[in-house]
Amino acid sequence: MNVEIRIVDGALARPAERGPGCGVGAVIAFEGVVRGEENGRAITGLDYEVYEGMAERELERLAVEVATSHGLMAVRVWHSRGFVAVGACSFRLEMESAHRQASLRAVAEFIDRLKRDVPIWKRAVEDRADSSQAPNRAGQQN
Amino acid sequence: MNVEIRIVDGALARPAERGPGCGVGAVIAFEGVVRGEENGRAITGLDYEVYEGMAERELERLAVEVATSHGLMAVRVWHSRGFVAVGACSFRLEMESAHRQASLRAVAEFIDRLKRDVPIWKRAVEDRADSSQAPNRAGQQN
Amino acid sequence: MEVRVKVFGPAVELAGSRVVCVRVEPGIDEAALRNQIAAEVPPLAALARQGRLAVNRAFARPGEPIMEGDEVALIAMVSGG
Amino acid sequence: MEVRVKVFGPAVELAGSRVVCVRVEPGIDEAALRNQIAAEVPPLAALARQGRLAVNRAFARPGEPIMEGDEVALIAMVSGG
Repeated sequence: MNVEIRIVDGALARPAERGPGCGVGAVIAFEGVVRGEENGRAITGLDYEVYEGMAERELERLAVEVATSHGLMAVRVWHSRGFVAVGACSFRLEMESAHRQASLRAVAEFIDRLKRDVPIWKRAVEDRADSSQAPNRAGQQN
Repeated sequence: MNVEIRIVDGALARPAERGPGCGVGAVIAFEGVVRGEENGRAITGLDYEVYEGMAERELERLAVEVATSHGLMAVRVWHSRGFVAVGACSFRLEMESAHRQASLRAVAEFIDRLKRDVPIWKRAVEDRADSSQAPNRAGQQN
Repeated sequence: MEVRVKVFGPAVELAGSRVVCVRVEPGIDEAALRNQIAAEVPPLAALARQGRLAVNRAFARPGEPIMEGDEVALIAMVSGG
Repeated sequence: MEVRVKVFGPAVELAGSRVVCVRVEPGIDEAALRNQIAAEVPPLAALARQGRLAVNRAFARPGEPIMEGDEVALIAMVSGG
């Protein structure tokens, strides 16, 4: 089983192409994209605050648990830290399994548990001045 | 709503990067990869036979129905025709929606209905000679 | 009239051909045509009974009559990964 | 002993600070510490009651004692898309 966790500053780029391992029949990639509104108000982006040290650890624990319980061959997780503009990607999850059902269920479970257990917070940014002030230090000016 | 259907000869390449439309919060890409065995026997690939004219039409009908019932913003479908080697991708489905639940359910439903309703058949190819004889004309030598 | 029924996938091997010909009355419906295929081409009996017919590249509705010149195909999906 | 509790996200605005200090007996468990935070920092009461504590960057187990020098954080996830 292959588990990778990456927390990166700002929006995520598309990962490099790679060949899936032997026995893999299904590859699912989920991307979370920042939407233009939050609670009905227009925003310019989201600012992600990460509890450094703990967030990576919880993501890894979650990835290993979900991979084990669903029999996955690989889990890769990317999550943004700091400012991500509307339309850009702040979260990417890739899972590989022999058959599609395992990956589909695992994607849903992973994201539900991520939102409950992984110490990453988002803050809506309504104007550009606000976001350019502190692009990578979420929440410090609140 | 944006629906695209592509049936392509042989394995699928990774699609070009593109920005998701406005309001999209979740993008799911599912890839079906040819596994190295079929019913417990080692294979070198799968040969896909497509009922030309009907398969595209059924894929499009299915995409529009699933997009409408789940409120998706986009559905893109690629399916291989002819020979696809083990480890290569023969099916790619992309869905975009405001929230993840819609796309996750839609991916599962689309693939279940694809296998039931879309006239595409696969044939296991056990040795390379067999596959190189007719790489893009599935089933003609059966 | 003669109906030329296209077959695909495992049905080709079973039938020994990519097209199966049956003589029927014009206006025969899809269930009756599938029964006739099953009777006249025994190796296809199981697929003809469980499959569906496509008429002019769309699945036939129940009771839909099949007329001279229609493109007819037996669509029998075999479950798979 | 004094425990410095890190807070994050909406809790920073509520507390007016990224760290909340409370004086407690060594060995206090996580539920008691959350109650004490709720009592001493009223704007954090709701988050302290519904949230969890992390001790040394892992969620505290029920009853886990908190000792001098531990890194303590209040982890209160607010539901979101």
